[in-house]
Amino acid sequence: MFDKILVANRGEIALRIHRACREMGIRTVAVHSTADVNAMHVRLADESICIGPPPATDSYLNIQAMLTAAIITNADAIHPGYGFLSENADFAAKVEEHGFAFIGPSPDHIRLMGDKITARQTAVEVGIPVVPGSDGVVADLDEAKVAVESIGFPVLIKASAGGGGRGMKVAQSAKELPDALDDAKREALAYFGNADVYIEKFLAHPRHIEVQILADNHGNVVYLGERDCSLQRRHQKVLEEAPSPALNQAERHEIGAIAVAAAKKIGYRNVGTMEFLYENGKFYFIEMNTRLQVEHPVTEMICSLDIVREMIRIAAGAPLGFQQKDIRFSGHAIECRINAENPVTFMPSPGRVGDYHAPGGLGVRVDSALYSGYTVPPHYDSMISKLIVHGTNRNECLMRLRRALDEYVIDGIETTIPLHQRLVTDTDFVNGDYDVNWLEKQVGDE
Amino acid sequence: MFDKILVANRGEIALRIHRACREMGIRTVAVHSTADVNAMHVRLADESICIGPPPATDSYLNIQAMLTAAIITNADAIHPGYGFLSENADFAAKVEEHGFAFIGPSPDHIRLMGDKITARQTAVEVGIPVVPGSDGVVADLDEAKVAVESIGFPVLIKASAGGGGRGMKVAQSAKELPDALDDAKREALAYFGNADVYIEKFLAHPRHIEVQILADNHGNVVYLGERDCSLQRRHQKVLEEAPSPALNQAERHEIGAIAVAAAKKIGYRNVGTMEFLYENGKFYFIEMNTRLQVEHPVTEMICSLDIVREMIRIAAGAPLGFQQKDIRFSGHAIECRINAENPVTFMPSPGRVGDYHAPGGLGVRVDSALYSGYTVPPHYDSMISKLIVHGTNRNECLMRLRRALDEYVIDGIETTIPLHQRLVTDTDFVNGDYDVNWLEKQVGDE
Amino acid sequence: MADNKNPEINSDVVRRAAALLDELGLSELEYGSGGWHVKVAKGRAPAVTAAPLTGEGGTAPTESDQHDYAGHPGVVTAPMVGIVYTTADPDTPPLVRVGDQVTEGQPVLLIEAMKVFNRIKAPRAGKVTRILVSSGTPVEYGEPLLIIE
Amino acid sequence: MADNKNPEINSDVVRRAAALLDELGLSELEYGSGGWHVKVAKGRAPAVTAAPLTGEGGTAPTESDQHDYAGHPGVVTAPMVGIVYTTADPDTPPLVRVGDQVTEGQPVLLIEAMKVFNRIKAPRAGKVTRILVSSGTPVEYGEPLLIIE
Repeated sequence: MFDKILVANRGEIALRIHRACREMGIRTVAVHSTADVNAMHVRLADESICIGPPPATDSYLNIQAMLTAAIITNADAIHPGYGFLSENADFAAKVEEHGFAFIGPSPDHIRLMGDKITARQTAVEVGIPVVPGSDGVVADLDEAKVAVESIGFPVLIKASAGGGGRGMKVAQSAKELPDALDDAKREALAYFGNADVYIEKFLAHPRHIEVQILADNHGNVVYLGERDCSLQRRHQKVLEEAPSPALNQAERHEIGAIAVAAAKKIGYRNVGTMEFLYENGKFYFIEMNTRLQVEHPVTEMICSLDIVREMIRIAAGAPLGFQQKDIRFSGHAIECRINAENPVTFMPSPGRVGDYHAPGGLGVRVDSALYSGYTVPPHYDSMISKLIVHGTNRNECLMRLRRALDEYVIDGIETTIPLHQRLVTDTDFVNGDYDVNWLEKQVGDE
Repeated sequence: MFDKILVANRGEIALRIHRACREMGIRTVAVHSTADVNAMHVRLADESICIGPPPATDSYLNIQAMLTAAIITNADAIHPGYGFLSENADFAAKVEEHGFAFIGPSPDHIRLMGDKITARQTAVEVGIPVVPGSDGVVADLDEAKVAVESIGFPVLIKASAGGGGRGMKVAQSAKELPDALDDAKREALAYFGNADVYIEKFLAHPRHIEVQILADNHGNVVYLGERDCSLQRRHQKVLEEAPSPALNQAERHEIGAIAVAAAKKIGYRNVGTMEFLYENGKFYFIEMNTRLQVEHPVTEMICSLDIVREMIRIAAGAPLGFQQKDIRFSGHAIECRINAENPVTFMPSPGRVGDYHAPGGLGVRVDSALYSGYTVPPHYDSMISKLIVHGTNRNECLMRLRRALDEYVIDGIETTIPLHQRLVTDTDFVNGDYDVNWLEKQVGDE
Repeated sequence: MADNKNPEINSDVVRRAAALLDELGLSELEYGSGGWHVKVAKGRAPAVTAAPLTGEGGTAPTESDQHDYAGHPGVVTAPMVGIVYTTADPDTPPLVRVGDQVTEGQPVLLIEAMKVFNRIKAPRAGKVTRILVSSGTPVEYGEPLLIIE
Repeated sequence: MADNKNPEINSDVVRRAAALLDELGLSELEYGSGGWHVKVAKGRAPAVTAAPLTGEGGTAPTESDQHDYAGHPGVVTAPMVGIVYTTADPDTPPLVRVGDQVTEGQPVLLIEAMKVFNRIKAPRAGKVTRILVSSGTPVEYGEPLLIIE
């Protein structure tokens, strides 16, 4: 096992990793920019190194500084957290070249899944369902009809050269297909100077469902159930829950088995998350995240597992201590991402935290590097806390979440706690009746 | 279900009960003395009533004030918490006479178990093992030999009129019996003017093991495993864990089944705890607590149950939602009682809390009514926080507890956090090798 | 607990502190002993410290007048929680009215707790200048009832 | 409670604190002893309060001189994390010694990061009055290296 791990990150996730290390008897090295000299992850670490000025490009994204810090502190391994260098294949490769263990997937897997096109190709090859589409460009209505036969309505006709939602037309039925095709071609030509279009399955109300997998270096792979991350605003997840209120047991096992089989086929290792759109009982692969996710705690709560600990064990060469049949899902968990933002306008609100009081009691977990007197710097992501609540069922979890949100005091800055307080009493949300478009409608972004 | 519950207590347990109510959609009434006007349980409650001046006899023990508060706030039920009026049978009776539900056992059961002699008699009648002893006074060596035959060595010879440890002699074997008997009789005569002695089994190194039961009003009774509360100082529990490191599965089920059978025989209802001394694989009944225990969270953590919620459900007439076979014990939990006391001299340290920062993250629960700026009043018990940690096994739990204790900041007053920090690294404790006398030896009380 | 002399307000200390505030144009003054501690502030609204909690809590049934009269030198406070009555029984006139002169020991109100009616007696002779409660409403322990000056 | 008995307000202390507030244009001043503590505030700017965190944290390898010279007008700080060297290679004399006059742009130290040796150049002409690092030791970003006056 490692003696010392350098945590190549900041904020709550740096603290999260530090905690896992401390509980394994592993010493920690915190790195930080000059803006984070008083940060919790720095204060609690065994050693700390200032690696650069506030801009992330000069500090938390500075590969040379990160490696130098690992060298001069004699670390054995580096945990990248999420964001920053966590999905940088070159960084992972350099970490390994310099003789450190990289606590995450291999550089090759990071690279493979980092490119959307190769990721989709790989998914198709290893049997992961993707959004069905035409084989390239459809020249005319006849070709469109052939393509649609296997795809099924509704379909989306997209400009090959397109982007930003332009040149996209939906056809709900065969009747609408000719007009939609013509319109799409016309728009494609007008906007992009190229009338080529292709056809994809149109998902009007998909949910975002992701599957957490864990793979050791000895060929063992398990899935830890799914997370429902459909509550998003501008493609940022706002609240996540596990299990998904939309899946049944059979679907859960089906998609889990697919994810495990795929990971085995590509020889994947450590943690990974396969993200899917889910609509009408079908899954469509979007991408794979080759790192720890922000929302990993909801999985930990229902599986009674410490995912960061497992990452470290795997990186140290240990085999998984359990098989799929040992994974038991128990109860329901919800995570609220609490951002330093105005809860209505979403304007960032960095600054000094006055009174700070985290909720406590049964089933309540807070992952946050905040403390009273801490100054939230303006240089980084606005997420300042994760409130994770567990209950024996979804209703109990929701009731507990309400009372925990009501107890949470973060003074001095604006936070999105009021947004979450509204969400957890919203009828649609309480009924589990939401999709990836729901939240933006609610907050008036559309 | 109840609409409004009056919480007849203060401090962390009042907050604990408030949280359970809030999560069930039940409104809460806090009562408080003038010393507690700024207390957390008052701040968070839906309504609050000042019931008297700081001395508990005039406020938290004032039955008339408590009932009046319930009447004028229109509460449906009263939860007594622990301490104060929680084991006062007259209070429970008056609560019911006035048409409120008492969230706890019946007044008769409180009375039955409140008297040590009737409690022991009842235990014997319903098949609970008690400390074996002679049938009353042993007149001479022959009678002593007969008694010892069924009791087994070592034995304790005690003055019938005795107390305070005087007139007590231990005989380790038959060889020591005559001298010990003579010495005990001589001392009994000298100290108490009465040479009558009786004989009891001598427990040199017992552990304190207690069994949590839950009984509804429909004859259903389950046990929720045991707690090991052997770490005590002056008969005050300091740290509790579940399961006990000393019991095996067979012993656990044996004592659990005995407790359940006994509770059924006496028609017990709501929560109760049977306390035992445990030595060499045998259990000896001490007493039964007819109320919620301070250390109930360790049971909640390993059973994934909310005991306060169950108490409320039972008091409202609902049947238990599970049977014994549904209770699954998962992992290990430890609770540290954190007192406002000097960690070496145990002198109370009330006063104003400066910086306050509770530990967070996976598997960590804090039950505390503290906040930054709160003043711990000098009038009440010095316990100000309970840190409860859960892990998949005892070692993980211990490691997590260490890091959580290291994160916990309570400034401005002295606390027993340093005592717990010493305990969790002590070899004996880490090995689970301790009994009820161990802690006092460690802290130099003997 | 053994030593719990209900801490009396040392008005000398408060008066001197208040005088210093006025004299020096401060808005806040904190003082301590035992690892002594002093704090003065000015130019800000007096901070209510130590209230980091939200929630709907702390809403006593009749809190309204408490802050205004709790510190009044002539205040008579409730010695128990209960329902206050201004009349001895529903058909009789109030025991006292604003403007009445009362003698020490004269019953001025009743508080019912558990069906027992407790007479609240005037702690001193004087004139009733204010009655702060309505008949039939609940009162907390320590709640201001009336002012005798 | 320890401070229930506080009998005396030391008005001198308050006066002096108030005078300091005025003199320094502060809005708040806090002072303490016994685990000493000082707090000042100005305008609406919040005070930097005591760090509420324990733990062994924050022990950088070479933290010692940082506090003394970080604010010095003549300080040269490390532009990157790495190993600092005072000589160009092990057999040559130091690039500069205390007392040396240097010209702007003159190499004064080297910092090795990832096998690359980076020249640290004098940001201004002047006299080297202090060298704050030993050759071969690690330095953090922003750490004071030497003083040129």
